Formats: sequence, C-alpha cells, structure tokens
Amino acid sequence: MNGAHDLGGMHGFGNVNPEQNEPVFHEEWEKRVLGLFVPVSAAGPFCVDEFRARIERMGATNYLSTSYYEHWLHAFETLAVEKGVVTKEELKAGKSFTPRGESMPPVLAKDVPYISSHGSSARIDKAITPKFKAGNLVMVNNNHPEHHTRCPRYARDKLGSIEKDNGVFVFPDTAAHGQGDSPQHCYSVRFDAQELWGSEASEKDSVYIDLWDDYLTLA
Amino acid sequence: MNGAHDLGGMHGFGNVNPEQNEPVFHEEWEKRVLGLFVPVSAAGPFCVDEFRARIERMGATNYLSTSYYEHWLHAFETLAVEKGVVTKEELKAGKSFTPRGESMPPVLAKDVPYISSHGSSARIDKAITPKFKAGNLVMVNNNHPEHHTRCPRYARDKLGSIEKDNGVFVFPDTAAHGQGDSPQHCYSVRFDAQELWGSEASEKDSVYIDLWDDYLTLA
Amino acid sequence: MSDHDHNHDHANSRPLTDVELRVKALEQVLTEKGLVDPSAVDALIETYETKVGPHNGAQVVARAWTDPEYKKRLLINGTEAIAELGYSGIQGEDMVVVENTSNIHNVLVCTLCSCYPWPTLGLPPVWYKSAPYRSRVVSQPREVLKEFGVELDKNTEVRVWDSTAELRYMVLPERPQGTELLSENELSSLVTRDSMIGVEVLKTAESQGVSE
Amino acid sequence: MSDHDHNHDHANSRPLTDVELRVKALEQVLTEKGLVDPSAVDALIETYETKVGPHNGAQVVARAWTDPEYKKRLLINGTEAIAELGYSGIQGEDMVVVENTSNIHNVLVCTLCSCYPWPTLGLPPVWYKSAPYRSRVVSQPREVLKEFGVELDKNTEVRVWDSTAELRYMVLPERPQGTELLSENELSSLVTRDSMIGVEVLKTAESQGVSE
Repeated sequence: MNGAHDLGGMHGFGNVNPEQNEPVFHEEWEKRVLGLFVPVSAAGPFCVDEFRARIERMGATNYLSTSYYEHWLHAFETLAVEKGVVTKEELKAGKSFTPRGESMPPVLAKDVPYISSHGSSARIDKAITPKFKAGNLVMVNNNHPEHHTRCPRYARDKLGSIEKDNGVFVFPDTAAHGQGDSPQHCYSVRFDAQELWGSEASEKDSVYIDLWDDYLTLA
Repeated sequence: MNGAHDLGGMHGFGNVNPEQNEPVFHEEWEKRVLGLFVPVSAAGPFCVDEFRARIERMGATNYLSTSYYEHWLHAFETLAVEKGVVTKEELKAGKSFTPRGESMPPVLAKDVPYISSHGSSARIDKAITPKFKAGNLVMVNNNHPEHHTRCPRYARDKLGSIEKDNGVFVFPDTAAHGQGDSPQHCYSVRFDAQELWGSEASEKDSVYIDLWDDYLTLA
Repeated sequence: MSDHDHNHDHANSRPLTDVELRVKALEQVLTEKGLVDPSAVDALIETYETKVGPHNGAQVVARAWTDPEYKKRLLINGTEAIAELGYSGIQGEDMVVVENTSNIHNVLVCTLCSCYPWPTLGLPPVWYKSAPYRSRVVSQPREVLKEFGVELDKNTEVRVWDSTAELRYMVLPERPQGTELLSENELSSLVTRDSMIGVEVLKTAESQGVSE
Repeated sequence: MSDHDHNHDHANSRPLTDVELRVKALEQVLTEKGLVDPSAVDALIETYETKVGPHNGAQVVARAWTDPEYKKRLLINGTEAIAELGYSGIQGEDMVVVENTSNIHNVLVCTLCSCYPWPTLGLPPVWYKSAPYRSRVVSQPREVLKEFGVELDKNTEVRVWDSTAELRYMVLPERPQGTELLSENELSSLVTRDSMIGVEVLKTAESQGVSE
C-alpha cells in the first residue's frame, strides 16, 4: 500500500525535535496500551503484519495526526472486532454484552517474564532454496500493491546488491491478509544512496533494506 | 518537494464520490476566494508556481484535511505577507494599520472581462534550443528536491518517449522561489503504464506527463 | 459577504466560521489599502458562476463533430481553434485537445494540484480536485472509470493526461451513434462536462432520450 | 487507570479524553470476557518501564569493548551474544549489531512504522517514531545527524539501516579515546541510547567528565 505511513524520503514534516530526558511514557493510557499488546494479541490471535496493515489503513490524515500508541489502539480495536473477540457496540459501551468465555485463558502476570523475554520470532525453520546469494545484483520489483507490503516505495525499481541472506521468514504481504506465511528468504540489500536519491546524495553513503525473495529480481 | 500534494499512485483515499448536479460553489466564502485570485495576484505580484509552492508547504495533514479554496486562501495570506502587502497582524485584526497606498491601482470590475479572457501564459517567446525531439527516449532524473517541482514522484527514474515539444515555458522549480524563469522546453512525454506501475497495469495503457528539459536525460 | 461590518452571516445569523472570518479579513484589509476593489471580485465570481462553464466546451465539441476542417485545426492548435468560438483566457492559455476514438480513451487529471481547462469547462468539480481521484486515476484508470460507469474493453488503449505543466487538456469525446440528423446546437446539448474530462462515454441520442 | 468505575482521572479530576475512554473501554470489555487479566497488563508495563531499557544495550556495548571474543560473537550472531547477557525477547527476536568505526557510521530507522530493538534499547523515543525522523534520515542522513550534533567528515561512509523486516538492529558505537583505564561497568555508564541508534558519537571520557 502506497500510504502515508511509507515516509522514507518525504519532505515537509519539519525538524526532528528530540525531547531531553524523555520519560518512557507520557500518559497513563499509553502504558495500558503497551501492556495490552501481549494479552490482546493472544486473545484473538493476530500477527504483527496484520497489526501493521490495520494501522496503515487508518487514512492519511488520521495516521499522521495521531501518535504511536493511538495507532496501536486503533489496531487493537479493529482486530478485536475483526477476530470476533468483541463487538463495536461493546467497545462503545465499555462493557461486555455476552457472558464470559471459558475456552481462552488470559495471559497471566506470572507468564509475562517468560513471554517478554522470549517473544515470537517471524523466522521459519524450513529449508527453502534462496533465490539470491550475497553479492548478487538485484532490482526491486516495481509493484504498487494496495495490500500491506514491507517494500518501501523509495526502493522500488532500484538496483541493489545482496549483502546477506537473513534466512527464511514469514512474508508480510500474505500474512497480513490471512493468506498464509509464504515462507521465503529475506535479505539485507545494500543500495547506494545515489541510486535511491540521485546525485545530490553522498557517493559515500548507502541504505540497507531488508527485502524478501518476492520483492526482487536478479539484475 | 516530496509532499502530500504529490498524490499520483497513492492508496487509501477511498472511492471517488462525484456529487450529482454539483453547484459551481458550495459556500459564499469560496466565491470570494475565487474572485480574489486576480486582484491579489496583481496586488503583490506572484506567479502560479509561487502560489503552488506555498500550498505544498501547508503540511501534510493540513493539506489533506482542507479543501481547494482553503488551499488558495492559505496561499493568498502567505504570499500577501511575504510580498509585504499586508502584515500578519492586519490579517488577524481584519483591518489595515497603514494608510491606503497610492502607487498600485487595484484591478477594476471593468478590467475583469479582458483579464479573464486573456489570462497570462507561462509560454516564453524566446528561441531556445530544445534538448530533445519527438521520438527520443528519455529517463526522468531521479531527483528529490525539497523545493517546488512539477516532476511527480511516480515518474522519477522512469523511461518515457518524447511525444511532442510543447515549446518554451517558465521553469517552475526556479520561478517558485524567486530564482527566475529559467526558460526551457517543456515536452509531452509518454510512459507505458507498466513502466510506471509494474506488470499489473494494462500493457495497452499509458500516461502522458508534461516535463521540462531539466527533468530529463536522453536514454 | 458584501457587508463587512459584522461577523455574522445574515442569511442564517450563525457566527462566521474561522475560514469565513479569514476570507473576510483578507478582503477587508486589501480593500482598505486600495489594493482590491470588491466589485472586481464580484465580477470575477459572476464570470465563473454564469458565463464560463462546460457549455463552452460543448460548443467546441459540437463544432468539431460537424466541421471536419475545424476539428483538424482543433487537434493541431487547440488554443487557436477554441478562441475562434470566443473561449480563451485564465487556465486555458495553452490548450491541447485529445480525441477519443473507438479504440483510444483519454482521461484527464492533475495529480499535483487540480489544473483544469477553465475557459471550456469552467471551474473544476470537487471530485476532480479530491485525493481519491488524483491518486487513483493515474495508476488505476480502468477501475476509476468503472466507478463512473465506463467499462472499457481490454483492447481499448487508455491514455491518462497528467497536467503537470501549463498546458490544459480537454477531451474531444466520440460522437454518439444515431446523432447524424442532429444540428450543431442539438449536438452541443448532448455533450457533458464529464465526457470532456474523459470519465464518461456519451450514449446514443436514443438511449439518452434527447431527440424527444 | 486500574479503577474502571468512573470516567474521571482521579489524579486531577478532569474528564477523560476520548482516547482514554477508548483504552478503558477496550481493557474493560476484554477483562469482563476473561480475555485480559489487568495484572498481566501491569506486569508488562512494569517490565518496559523499569527493567528493559538502554542500560541493557549499554552492557552489551561495554562487554564488546572489553572482550574481543565477545565482540566477534556479537557481530556474527547478535541474538545469541546479546542473550548471553540475559537480554532477549519481544522485538529483539532476531538481532543484528552493526559496528561504527573511524570511517563507517551506522544509523537506524524504520521508515514504515517504528521498529526498534526493545530488549537492548527499551521502548523507542517519540522522535524515533515521528514523521520528521522517519522521512528524512533515510534520504538526508547527514543533515539529520547534524541536528543531533554529529558532524561527519565527508569521507565517512554513512550506512542507514531501514528495519523493514523482523530483524532488529543495534549500533555498536566506537569506544571513545581515553577510556583505556575504565572498567566494563564504568564503560557501560558512558553508553547512551542515542549512540546505539547512531544519532550520537560518544565523546571521550574527559570531555564528558565521567571519570570524575
């Protein structure tokens, strides 16, 4: 999706303004949103690609005028409804209209240390032949899918070189839309800054982007 | 400027919703804004490129959440202040704080028919050698200037063919920033839709874009 | 809005919105400075509200349908041929007319702002200026045209014209079948704004029920 | 926010904002359904507010500075070497460490969202998640670094790492001159979050006044 979230190379957002001695959270509600990530994604299971896809569909002005944790909240609400865990009416009312379920035990406080220190890798332990190897020159396919993708717009139709094969990973374009993991190799691909941004960029500089087999063609 | 105004190929804005029997104006204030275009651009003279550049710098959320005539109003206010015609304080107060000037006679109602039916062409009557001729294959330069440009992002680094030489025109990139007209040829350039959008586009389709000498390199 | 003394809209006596106040302030300050004559503003509004509109372009199209020599001139030098019928000026200083045929369909857009051929089509409709149209028609023209009710054969060539410079485009739509007996004047009443933008294909006179 | 009975913030008794109400509603509904245990939410918050943060990454850096074998392992397999020090988990499942040297400067970004290596750096700061940083650092890294006070020689190679996949990056900053006598523990106190993102170059111990 060529959306407002695909910010690489955009202009007009002003300077970076780092906050000195920034606290971990600025608002109490931000903490609750962070803390809900693990329980919510366990309750009506979704993967990070589904999560990102919902945020990207917020609409450009909504996306750009809301904060990180508001993006998360939007995704939680949307996915909880999509997955049938809650209804919109329940979210509006702030109360459950159906009896407490029995089947799905919630994440408990005692499980949190294990979960947070283990996470859930998107790496897939499967022997799949890579299409490319380190040193190969590759062109990024000039696709403009409306669905979720992790191939940023600024890299499309650009020439890069495979720096390293990261191994086999879930493919976001399908996983985001319930179309399976489509496991495939994901590579670190090196691009000259001038290839991406033209001759005004420094010839010394480069950008490394992680890209999957399906995004690339041997040059 | 890679800004939110550069909408070609973006996703997520929903369907086109044409209004049936749409009136020319929806609000009284829109009429005043339209009507002010000619007098305001005569009062503190500015060209259309300066006008567009100010709109593009509104900021993404502001640009995307306001209407066409609000964009115009923003540009009028900004340019009137920049050109020294009014002050921000005067605009805020809605009254002039300095005496009525004598030097600049306003556009009068009786001049309107002539002005509206003549306009002001950006064509420049100057013999300048064109860099390209019809049939030439050209690459669009992959530049990402922060200043105003009329080379849309979706065309950069793409291969097209010169369809027709439109003649010599003011160059927006310099004219928008008081750096002169830089007169040069402007061409109608034809691009295969698949070159721009990938193999999902129809091989029958094409996009014609008007591009200046400085945007192009012989392929 | 010609009464500049109050911050109320007399028609429905509601307080003015921010944008209304800003417009009023701008016009007021410039008028006090002698830089704007409100009657010139009125005259411009009247011009684009009543005189300049798609009926102008429709005259051009009808003439091109009925006069092959005119059509030739129109496609070679749009600006001059359109001026022959008295249409010229702001946002139409340099006109290009592109012809729809049985296998070529042209459609206009301005992805970067909302450039539009004022002298022949008037001021642009809201949808033409909107993000959905500007973002999509250039990359997915067939889908957008379908939403407008235009289903193109896959063998039809679609040409999208993105008005990135000061050329202004206008589509010469195909003359509908069954209109052979209509006068130039009757023909012009068939021609819609949308057909000259390229988001409509004109129906035959019968299916439109125009010959009554 | 653990009291779900009132729509007021007791700390300053103002009405809750829309977003606060939405968060409260979501947690309340899920809790009533038995799908969320609020004490698990509390435990997660506590984890990222107090346990997981850039002090973790600083330990990794200090170890790499003082133990050449560890550094070698860290650059070959970041995930495993970082886990040796006890740091692992969410948003750090697959870690890659990139080394700054006298002529290579690495800097991290996630242009598409805000991916960040939680186990070593904690939760990302607002500026890292903001449009200005995400849009600019990938195309104008030197200008952005200048705003952070990092002026790079034009012969230095800048490598920008855009975290588009599930790899999470961390910069191993250069060890400042004049720190030869410091212990691993003292060294770790020199290492800042920003130096591990790549928007800061660590000063010598003297100029920081760290050895007191």
